[in-house]
This record gives sequence, C-alpha cells and structure tokens, in this order.
Amino acid sequence: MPDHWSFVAAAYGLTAAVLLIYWRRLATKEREVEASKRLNAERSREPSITGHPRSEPASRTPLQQNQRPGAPLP
Amino acid sequence: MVKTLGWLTAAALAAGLVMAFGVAPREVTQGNVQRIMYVHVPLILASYVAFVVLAVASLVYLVRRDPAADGVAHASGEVGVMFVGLGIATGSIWGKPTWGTWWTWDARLTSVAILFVMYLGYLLLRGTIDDPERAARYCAVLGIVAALDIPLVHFSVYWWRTLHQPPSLMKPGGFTGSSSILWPLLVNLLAFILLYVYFVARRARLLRAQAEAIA
Amino acid sequence: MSVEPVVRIIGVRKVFGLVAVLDSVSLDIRAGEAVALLGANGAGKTTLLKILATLLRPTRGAATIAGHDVARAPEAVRPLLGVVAHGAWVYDDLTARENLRFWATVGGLDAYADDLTVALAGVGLERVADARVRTFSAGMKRRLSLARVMLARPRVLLLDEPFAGLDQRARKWLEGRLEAMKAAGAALLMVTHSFGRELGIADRLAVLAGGRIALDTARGTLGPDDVQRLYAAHAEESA
Amino acid sequence: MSYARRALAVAWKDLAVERRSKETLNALVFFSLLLLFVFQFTLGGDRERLAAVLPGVLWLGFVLSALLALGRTFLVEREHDCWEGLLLAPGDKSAIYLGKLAGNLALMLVVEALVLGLFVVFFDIDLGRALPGLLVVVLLGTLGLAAVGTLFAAMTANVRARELLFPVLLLPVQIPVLLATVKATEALLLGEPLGAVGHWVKLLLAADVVYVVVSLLTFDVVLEA
Repeated sequence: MPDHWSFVAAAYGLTAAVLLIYWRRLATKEREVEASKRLNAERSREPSITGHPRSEPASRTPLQQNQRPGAPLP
Repeated sequence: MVKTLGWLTAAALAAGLVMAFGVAPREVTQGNVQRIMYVHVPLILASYVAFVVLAVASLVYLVRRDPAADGVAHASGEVGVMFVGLGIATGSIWGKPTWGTWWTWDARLTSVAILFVMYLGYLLLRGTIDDPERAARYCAVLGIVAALDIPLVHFSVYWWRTLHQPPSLMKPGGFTGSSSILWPLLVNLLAFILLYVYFVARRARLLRAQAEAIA
Repeated sequence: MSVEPVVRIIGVRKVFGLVAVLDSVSLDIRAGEAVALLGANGAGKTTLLKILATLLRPTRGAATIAGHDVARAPEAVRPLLGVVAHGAWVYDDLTARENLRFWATVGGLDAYADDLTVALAGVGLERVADARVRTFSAGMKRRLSLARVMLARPRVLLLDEPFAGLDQRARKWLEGRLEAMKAAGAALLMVTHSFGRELGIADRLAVLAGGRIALDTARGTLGPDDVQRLYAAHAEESA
Repeated sequence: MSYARRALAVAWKDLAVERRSKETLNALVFFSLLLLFVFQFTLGGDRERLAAVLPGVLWLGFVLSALLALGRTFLVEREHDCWEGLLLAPGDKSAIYLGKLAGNLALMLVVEALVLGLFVVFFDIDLGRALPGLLVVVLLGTLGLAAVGTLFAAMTANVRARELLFPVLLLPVQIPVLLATVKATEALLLGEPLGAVGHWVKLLLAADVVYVVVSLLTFDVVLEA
C-alpha cells in the first residue's frame, strides 16, 4: 500500500496556507482600521461636518482675516 | 481575551498535528494518506458549527436588532465558507489516491458542495448591499432560510446512491473505529472549533471597529 | 387649537456615511397647522420628511407623531399618515380608479365605489377615472396621489414639493384642498424650495440650513420678499 | 378579513398589470420557444437519448423561465416609487407577500403549461397516465420555487447586480426541489404511479411548508423601511 505522502503534504499545506493568509488579512485590516480611527479622532476635534462643506478661508469676513495672533485690532 | 484564545488555539492545533502524525497509527488499507482525515473531518464539522451559529445569530439579530449578533453571523459566514471550501479541497485530495477520482457526486460530497455555494451566495449578498442595517436584515433572512434548507438538502441528496464511506464518527450504533484513531480526531476537532471561535471573535471585533470608524 | 403638538421633532440627527445631513433638528407642528419647510437643494428637507414618514431612522434624536415614536413604533404611526412623496405611487397600467382602490385596500380602508368617485371628482379627475394612468400628465398623476391621501383622511399630511409640476389653476385648486384638510384638523408639513404663492397656506415657515432649523417663524411676520432675502442669506452662509 | 382582501388586492393588481402590459408573459412565451430550439440543437434528434434526459430538460425549462419571471416581481413597484407606498402600508406585510406569491404562481403555471405543451408536441411525449401525477409534482415544485423566489426577489429588488444575484441566491436553496421534481417526473414518465414517488412528494410538501411559513414570518423584515 503506497503512502501518497505528497497528497498528505498537499492537504495539510493548502489548509495551513489558506488559514495563514486569512489570519494575516485580519491583522492587516485591523491595522488599517486603527489608522483610520486615529485620523477620525483628529478630525473630530474640528467642527462636525454637516450637509455643506465648511467655508474656505477665502470666504471669511475681512475682520477674521485681519486677526493675527498678537496683532492689534484695526 | 482574544489573544489568550489565539495562543490556546495555536497550542491545540500543534497538539492536533502531533496526534495526527505521531500518535495515530498508519491505517491498514489506505496507508498514511488516511492522515488527511484529521484535517478534513474537523474542517467540515467546524463549518457545520459555523452555519448553526450563523442561523442562531441571524435569529437573535431579527429579534433584538443588535449589530453584535449581525457581526457574529457575518464572521461565521466568512469562516464557515472558508472551512467548508478547505474541507472540500482536502477531501478531494484524499479522494484522488483512495477512490481514484478527485470528485464524485455522492450524497455527502454533493450536499457539502451545495452548502458551499449557498453560503457563498450569502457572502455575495453581504457584499452588494451598502446600507449596513439593510444588509444585516436581508442576510439574517437568508441565513435562516439556508439553515432550514439544510435538512431538505440532506434528505434529497441522500436518496441518491453513495460511494462515500459511512460517517466515521456519529453513526447509529456508536463509533466503531479504534480509540487510537478517535483521540487524534477529537483533539483536532477541538482545535478547529477553537480556531473557528478565535477567527469569529477577531473578525467580529474588526467589523465593529470598521463600523465605528465610519460612524 | 390643542396644546400638545401632533408632530414633535426633537434633536434629530441623520448621518449618511461621513456626512451629517441633519445635525440637530427640532420642530413642532400642532393639529390644524401648516408648516412650510424651506431650504436649498441637499439641505435635508426630504430626509426629514422621510424620517417622519417612517422611511428612514434618525441616527440620533427622536420624532413622535401623536405620541408614537416614528422609529420605534412605525406601525402605530403609519395609519395616521398621508404621504405625497416624490414618486406618485401609481401603476401606469391601472386606471385612476383602480389605482385609488388598490391603495385604499392595501391601506386597510373600505373602498366603496362612491367614495372613490367622490375622491376622483375632488381632484378633478372624474372624466378620466377609467383611463389608464400611462396617458396622464405629471400633474394629473400628482393629483391622483392627492386623491389617495384625501381618501384616507390622515391626521398628518407630509407633502414633498406638492406644487411641483402643477399649472396655475391646479395650484389654486390644491391650495383650497389643503386649506380644507387644515380646517378638518390635519397637521401639514410641506417641503418646498420655491417661494411661490403656495406659502400662502402655511402658518409657519421653517428654513433648514446647515443641518439645523435656521429660522422658524409665523408667516404673518414676514412678507414674501423677507423670506426670499432670509433664505438667500442662509443659503449663502452655508454654501 | 382585511388581511385576505389586501392579499387579493396585490395579486389582482399584479395580474391586471401583467394582463394589460403582457411585458413578462410575451417575453416568456418567446423565451420558451427559444428553449425548445436550444434543446433540440444541443441534444440532437435521437429519440432514445432525448427520452432519458427529458425530465431534467423539462425542469430546466421551468426553472429558467421561473428565474426570469420571479426576478421581475418587484420591478413594477419601482416605477413611480410604489415600493415606498407598500413599505408604508399599515398592517401585516405578509399579506403583500401572499398576494405577490399568488400572482407569481398564476403566471408561472401559465408559462409551464405552455412549455409542457410545446414539449408534448415537438418532442412527441406520451403523457398518458402520468398526467395527474405530473400535475401534482409540477404544482408542488412550482410552489416551492415561487415561495422562495418571491422572497428573494424582494430582497434583491433594490440591490446592485440584481439580475446576477437573484439566481445565485435562489438556485442553491432550490436544489432539493429540483432533485425531487426531476426524479419524480422521471419515474412518472416511465409509467410508475404517484405512490412510487411518495418520498419525493413528501419532501416537496415539507419544502413548500417550510418555505412559505418562513417567508410569511420574515417578509415584514424584508419590507421594512
């Protein structure tokens, strides 16, 4: 009775490979989510996003534009 | 918590390997190729566990609307499909030298293949719905329909003739194999069920983190 | 006028993906009162209407209709609602009368033939009652959906751009119908982004901008020009 | 009684729309004619070989037309946003499911009668004594297909890649029904009595009960806002 060791190796090897790839993928995704969470946390310190984009610097009133830290008010 | 479980799983899998190659005897008629059984059978049985958990979690989700239950169902679907796919592959590798063919449409092979495509469809449905709440609801319905379909699949396919050796573990009249085979099988079964629980815990945690990252 | 408002919206927030369309919206409507909800495109008017209609759940906050929470007890809310949404809810291959009968039956009403005829006459469709809706103009379909709503005599009417696609005569006619519903004690919320005469039936004007009710005031205190100016200012500020 | 009236209203509405537009029916009649050609070309004129595969081919025809017909069930609700109206209809949504199911069943039985007629004429089948038994099997099998098909059609109506996803979800779940109907049809066409395929009939009955009950219980969840 031949042992067919190559078939045994194939079965165990395939299983190990697939399980390992899945495990690695979980770890990668976890790191990605961690990174995006940190980004979100930074963003959430700014005002919350609403249905409209926040105003760009150019659309600020002249008064705001002139305010430099330490500069005297006009 | 999950980390401890991971180490425990790794230890169990290592013990399973030792049992499969060191403790279990060389099978008399098939030779060493029979050692594939110690990975093939646990994979299939663990996938059954996954699909049962998926159905229960689906039901819990529909009653309580708890995203955590949906996460468990989703994770179980993914791991279950992977396990059943590997189970089919290893069975096929085992079948080639012993039966002389990679694949045969016997009852148990066929019903396992049906499970595979059914739950592959489940994952496809998950992937196509953008609204997470709606995806959870629809997949819960599909998970319940699929689970109730399993006995129907089993009976309809069973009424075909079969080439496959009779179920090795849970056969009417109890287990007939020697305990030298039983223990390695049980250890591996435990290891793969631990692996399933570990993967599901980790995947469900990841799903929750992903949902939080979006909200 | 009863003291307790029929429609209560308290701090409703709705997030789609990363964007909060509604930030914190609060609004009350009493029985027999009509509120016009104004705002630029994308300000979240239709979203708010859909939340009240139990079609969307708020991310945070709550809305109640006659004391029932729209998210937790939608089944208690739905029989009280009349909704005229963007779509007319009509089947092109059924006649006007058949459409009306279908929605009445599915809504659990007893649709007597006489009632259907009266409702169709009420929206001026009696002569085409047995013609297929496929041949109708957009305005006629809209009138048919108004007939559906009026047949049910809802306590709360939610109207999305009810005057869109109607000609001058139909607008005048619709104003009359809505006044009658108001007089019968219904609460009205109508979404619009135009400043036509339809604001005439509104008791209050609410402007939605930046995810909040930027202005909520009795119509009498403002002329149409004031409204236009205010709205333009808000639109600019948030644009 | 309002429950039954609501279900009937939905069934009547679907059939009235279909009777007037004939959109689905016309396409299905043409499709079954094409199937006839395809089967003839691929299987060849060999009478013996044809007889052996006939039950499978017949059910293949039924299933393919069912996939086309059932997948379209909720398309009519998308014009003018009628879907929204159904969502907001107060009361038990399973009445809507029952109405849809009844309409689908009627449509599919018409198409199946046509396909069967075409097979009898062009492939020269002698139905003879098999007909009553065959009717039972076709009725039970069609109910199973339509029960899950209607539920899944509602689930895939508003989903990307609807045309692909619907068969991909439906076919694996329906394998028990397919096996049972094909095997039973095979035996019946060989002249065996209905009693000889009792186990298949029982399986079909069980499947129908399971599918219809689960769909009734879960349809509320599918048609939720």
